[in-house]
Amino acid sequence: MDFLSYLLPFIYALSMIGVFMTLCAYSVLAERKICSFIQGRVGPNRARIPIIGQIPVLGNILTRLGLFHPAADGLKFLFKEEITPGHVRLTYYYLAPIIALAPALTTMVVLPFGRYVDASGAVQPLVLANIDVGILFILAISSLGVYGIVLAGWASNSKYPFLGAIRSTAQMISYELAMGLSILPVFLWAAAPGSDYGLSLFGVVQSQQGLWLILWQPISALIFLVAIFAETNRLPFDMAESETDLVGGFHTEYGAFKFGIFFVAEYAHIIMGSSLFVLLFLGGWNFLPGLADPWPAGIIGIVMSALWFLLKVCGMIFFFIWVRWSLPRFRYDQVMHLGWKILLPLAIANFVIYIFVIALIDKFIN
Amino acid sequence: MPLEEQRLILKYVDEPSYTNDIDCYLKHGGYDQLKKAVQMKPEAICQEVLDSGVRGRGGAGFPAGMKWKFLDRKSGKPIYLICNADESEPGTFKDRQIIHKDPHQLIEGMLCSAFAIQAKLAFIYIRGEFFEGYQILEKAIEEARQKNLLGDDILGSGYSCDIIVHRGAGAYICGEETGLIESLEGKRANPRIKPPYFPAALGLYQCPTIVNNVETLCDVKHILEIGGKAFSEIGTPGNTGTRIWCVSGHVQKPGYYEFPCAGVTLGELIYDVCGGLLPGRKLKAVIPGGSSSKILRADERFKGKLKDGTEYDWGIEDIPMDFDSLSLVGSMSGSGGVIIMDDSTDMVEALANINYFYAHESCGQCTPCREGVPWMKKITARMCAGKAREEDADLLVSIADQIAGRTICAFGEAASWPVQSFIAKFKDEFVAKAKEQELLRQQGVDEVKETTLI
Amino acid sequence: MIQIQTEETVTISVDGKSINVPKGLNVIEAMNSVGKEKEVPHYCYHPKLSIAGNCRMCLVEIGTPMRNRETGEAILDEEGAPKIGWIPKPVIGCSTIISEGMHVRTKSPTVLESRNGVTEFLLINHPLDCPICDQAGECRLQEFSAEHGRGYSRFIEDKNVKPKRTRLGPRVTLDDERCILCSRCIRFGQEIVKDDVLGFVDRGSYSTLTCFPGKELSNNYSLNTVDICPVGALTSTDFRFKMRVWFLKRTHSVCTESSVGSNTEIWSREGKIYRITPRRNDAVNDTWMTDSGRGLYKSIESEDRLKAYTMDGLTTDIDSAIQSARALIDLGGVGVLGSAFSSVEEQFLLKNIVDHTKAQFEMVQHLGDGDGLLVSEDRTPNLRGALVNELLNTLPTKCPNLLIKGIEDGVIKTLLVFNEDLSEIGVPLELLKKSVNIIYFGSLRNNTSDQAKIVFPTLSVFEKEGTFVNQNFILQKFNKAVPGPAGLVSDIEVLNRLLLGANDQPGFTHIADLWTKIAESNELLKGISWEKITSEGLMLKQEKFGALNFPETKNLKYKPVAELQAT
Amino acid sequence: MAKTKVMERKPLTFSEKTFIPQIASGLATTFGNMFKKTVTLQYPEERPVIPENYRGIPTLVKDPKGRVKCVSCQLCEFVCPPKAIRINPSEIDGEEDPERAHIEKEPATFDINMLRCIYCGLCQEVCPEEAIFLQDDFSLSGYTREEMVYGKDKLLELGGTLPDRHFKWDKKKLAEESNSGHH
Repeated sequence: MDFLSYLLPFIYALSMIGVFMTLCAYSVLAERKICSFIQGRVGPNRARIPIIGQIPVLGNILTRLGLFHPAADGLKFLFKEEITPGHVRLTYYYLAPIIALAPALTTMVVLPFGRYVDASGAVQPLVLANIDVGILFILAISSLGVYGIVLAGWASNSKYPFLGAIRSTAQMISYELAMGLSILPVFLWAAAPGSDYGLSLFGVVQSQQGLWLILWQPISALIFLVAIFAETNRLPFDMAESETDLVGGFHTEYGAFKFGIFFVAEYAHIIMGSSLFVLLFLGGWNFLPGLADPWPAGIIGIVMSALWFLLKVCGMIFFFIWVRWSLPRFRYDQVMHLGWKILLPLAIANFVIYIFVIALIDKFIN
Repeated sequence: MPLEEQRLILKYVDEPSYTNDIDCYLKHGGYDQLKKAVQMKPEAICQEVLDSGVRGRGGAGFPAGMKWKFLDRKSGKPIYLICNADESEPGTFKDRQIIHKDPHQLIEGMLCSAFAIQAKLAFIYIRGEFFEGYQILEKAIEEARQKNLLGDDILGSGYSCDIIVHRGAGAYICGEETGLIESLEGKRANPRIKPPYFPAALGLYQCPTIVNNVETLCDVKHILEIGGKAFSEIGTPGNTGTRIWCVSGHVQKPGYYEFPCAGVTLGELIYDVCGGLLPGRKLKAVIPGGSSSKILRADERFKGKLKDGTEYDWGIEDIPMDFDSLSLVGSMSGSGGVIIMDDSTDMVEALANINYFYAHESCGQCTPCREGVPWMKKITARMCAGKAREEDADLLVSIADQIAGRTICAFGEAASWPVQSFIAKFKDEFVAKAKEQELLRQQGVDEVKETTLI
Repeated sequence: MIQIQTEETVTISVDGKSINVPKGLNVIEAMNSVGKEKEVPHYCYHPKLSIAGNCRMCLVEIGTPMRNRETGEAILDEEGAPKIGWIPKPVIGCSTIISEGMHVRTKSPTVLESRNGVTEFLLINHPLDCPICDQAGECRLQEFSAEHGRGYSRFIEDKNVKPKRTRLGPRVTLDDERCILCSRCIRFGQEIVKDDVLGFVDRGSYSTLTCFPGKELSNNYSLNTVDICPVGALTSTDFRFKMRVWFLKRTHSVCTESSVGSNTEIWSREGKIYRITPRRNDAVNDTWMTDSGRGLYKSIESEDRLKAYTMDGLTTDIDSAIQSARALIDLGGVGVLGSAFSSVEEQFLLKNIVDHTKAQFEMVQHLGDGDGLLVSEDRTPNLRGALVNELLNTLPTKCPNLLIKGIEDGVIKTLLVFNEDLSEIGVPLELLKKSVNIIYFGSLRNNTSDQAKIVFPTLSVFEKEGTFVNQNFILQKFNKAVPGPAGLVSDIEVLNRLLLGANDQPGFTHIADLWTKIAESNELLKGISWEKITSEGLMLKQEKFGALNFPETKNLKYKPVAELQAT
Repeated sequence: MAKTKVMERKPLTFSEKTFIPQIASGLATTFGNMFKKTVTLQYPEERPVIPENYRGIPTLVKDPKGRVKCVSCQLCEFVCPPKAIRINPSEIDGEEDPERAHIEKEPATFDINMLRCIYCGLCQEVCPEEAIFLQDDFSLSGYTREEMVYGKDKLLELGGTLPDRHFKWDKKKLAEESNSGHH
């Protein structure tokens, strides 16, 4: 029993990483497919693996859907020739991709992705570590992701990566502020004084059993969404990569598997961001506004809540991709302008207003 | 009223008893003029010839006396006289008659002329095909030589002159004087460029040379006989002496007829002298001076002013047969070969025939004639063979225009005038033929006609 | 043939503009002197041949001021200008000599129409062979039909058929269909070479150029007919179908066959010479050259070509070759066998070496039969260069007797040989084998190079630049047409480096620098610089050499020194 | 320096300044596009219809009787802007090939460096014998540079046979044999 209790977290963590990484891989496929649909193309539809691909009808359909492509991509990154430029700082050069990926994976420890009813009848989150300071942990760890980029840019010892890194740093700092400020009202709202939840993400989800927070706090949601885009270096904020002016930005000098890790890290960040947004503003695993928990009891309910949550995350991932293929990239000064002159004041104003709103609600309604 | 011929040159030839040996000739007063001439001063003979106004009978009609005057006598080089007996213009057959029937007349005329220009050597360039004429001339020269009418110290006058008969190898172009000279020198008969090779200055072997037609040289004898002034009174001023007309074609009595210049009109020549056209036929066209002269259409009218100011309005029958009148109506008297065509003639085929001749005879030296004339031939041959096009008539004229006046010798004109005039006067026939053939082609009757002429 | 006797000029009016031209020219030449835009197109006319006037391409309109027949006064028109009597028909420019006051129209409608017509006539039976015709690109018919042609054909009949690929001689192939019967080749044979073998047979459009029965066009000038052929009828059997002329680079050069020094043009592409043609120079070769001179370039591709510096038969690099050669020279006892095939520059440097080493110098003469035209008795291109350079002051003999004696006596220990095969000029090889070190300079392998201790392969005349002095003491420049074999440096550089060790003369980077030195030190060449030597050449003073009995007797432009002095 | 003209611009409204409506409409557009039919072809299986005058790779064609048309006039070599064509002309050996002896000239070698070729079509335009055509082949590949220099045989194989109405040389031979030109 003891042995099992030690083993179980490992199994949970590994399976979660499995799901997470699969999700990353298929996000890439989704990215490619969606962008080709938007552009009137078919998208990847060629890769075919031996046995499954040869099943008469199904094999063809799977091939056409491109479902084997992530595997092919992964293999490609794995087996490509490793090229290390001669002018790089080797240690940091190799460290950078790891640093980029690790925070994204680490944050998932505190990410609740479903609910179950425990023996006592209380609703508990499905999470590896249900800690009170969940959001702070996420913010803290995910901010470390920028070190990966900065290190990559600096270690590459080359001007485009360096520029990319610098931009990325500035951008991270700029939007981190607005992001942090934008979610303060959320927690003010969710964690009323004296509640159990504190800064726990589970509490935020639970507080949305009625209306979702996106309806209560649209400005926060908007600021958070924009900031998440910026944090994940997604278009229209991919200043660090910006292939039109910086070739490939921070990963210009990277190839093969190292590049693959950067690639995965980006999608891991997207998934993290999406999950966070779903948790904070879209009601987490709650079914619909006003109809929070129609799930049946027992294992089926648990699975359905997790799937529902996953569905919402996928929707958010789609949104990320959709935005990328619709909007043009900002100019760097516009990014700074938006971050410092608009989002930050807006977030502060939003925060201040909600302090009063919540105080008033507390005073008069409760 | 039947017209009387006035015969000078052909005076005796048709007499049954007249033969071509020297005794017969001497009996008829032959070589009297030579005897007279060698007693005269050469300059005086030249003056007589100049006074007579006799014009070259070969084709161009250039005054013979003037030609003699241009002779370069001061060069110190020997002077040559050449008799152009290369009679090859289609429709002309007068020289052949003179040579066959009265060779001594020619020899006498030549000797008089040779004396006048002080030539020590004279040539008769006779057409290669005239083999009989060649033999007759050789015999006649031998006879004359035996009588000391030819050779060293003629008739004791101290003047020596010999005549050499040279047979051509059979080319029309040898009738052109510089071509003839080249041929006589033993080269290809390529006409020379003028300037600088005027025969009167740079002729045979680059020496001063006079080239005259058979009839012209015979006329010299008659000028001496009757005197230059009397000669000039025959005919009209500017068109003096008699002229032999060789009539051929669709008439009852084709043949040679000698008349004073302007002494007969074309109508009289056809209807009175030659007995008119064949029964039931109508006159269609006349070529008045050998095949190279321009054709005249039977229903044409010619209006204009003569040199003396009188106005004229001639039908084709009214044209006086002389140098100036024929050039006034846009043609020329040429070598005197009058070709009559009646309404049975297909003008396209007639032109094809003429073109065939000129294409065959072009010497090939200069470009327009060498290339252009066979082209015209090919076009007319094609028209006859059933593949005429409407634009061919205009094309032919355009080609002819590109040839005329741009060649070394007059052959270019000779070959292009028939084309120009045939199409100017009978374009309707060319176009009609093309349309008819076009119709046949459209009906799928790709009729390729066999033509006899080519 | 047009020749200007006097310096006089006449004023003529061309298309309404009056100009001065030298007296005695014909219209074509006069228009050429005006400029390209007044050029009168022509085919049969050639400046060095008699006038045939048969192509009819050069038709122009000519007029002269009219004069009153009695008084001889000029007739004036209403405006007081002299009235011009235009000749009604266009006349050919080639046989029309210009006279004072003559009016010429070269662009009037009649003239243009005439040219158009003649061009059309020339083209109707001309085969559409341009894609396979070697003349394409330098074909007068092509050029003028582009300028004057109609642009389309009205000719729908069959073209004439004539023999193609007729062998006229060992070097000339005839395509009769292309022939426009201009008769230039015939006149060339009659007037220049006096070898009358070509002629036309048949008449009219059947006219065909051919050789007279039993004869062939085999004289040593036969390829000139190819040059003067305005179309592609006469083609060089050697050059036929080898390369289109528009790819070829032209380089001015001088023929080395004999002391005539015919001016030539070398046609090469990417380092390969395809043919050599004459270049017009009225003082040297008119527009002709020999067939034998055209084939000289083939020796540079010969198997015997020396391509590497060798020492005792082993390949070495140029530095050590020069070092060893200098070591030998510095030992003293040097003999030099110079060459009349070397350029003036090489001889100049050689002279310096001879002076410095106090070497015994000798040259040999190469004599042959002259042909009275462009092959002279002296079969070397630059004997007079050696005289000008003061390497020699008498004419050389056939055999280097002095050198032989020097070797026999043991005075000469090192012998520098330039371009000569010692065994052929009467030096017994056995003599050389035992007692003397030979340093050989030459481009082809021979007995001497096999015997030599050090071999410096030299560049051929096609691979370097320099000057020759021809039989009439004309200094003529030749230019580099193709690069030499890889690794070889120019002969003047080798000689200069040999010399440099001897005294501290500064080197030079370009032949022009060398010329400044030559001009400084040579009385006859004073004031001359490399740039000043024009493509026509410079006539040198030759009074000094009046006493010498040169082997040349008679050829196209040869004048003995005495006669040259007189002019 | 050129004079600059400042254009008057309509000031943005508040909603425009936020960019949100614009972004939304952009998103709507791209979303709409997702459900439209694709415009691409599945290349190796589906091939585009090549227009008639398409300029693919230059090839040498034969006439309908299977004979080489090129006479190595080298005009294409001359006109080729990137100098991709290299021809080595030669004379047709009349004894070996009496059928074509009257053409006199053919290429001994004919190389097109496809890596240099820019598909401009000037060679086709300039060819007097209509022997070189830019045909519909556009995909070519090779492992080495040398492989991409296509020789005469390969070009002829790619070119195949094109219809020809002229038969210029046949006509010429016919005329030569019948001597028809003069009559």
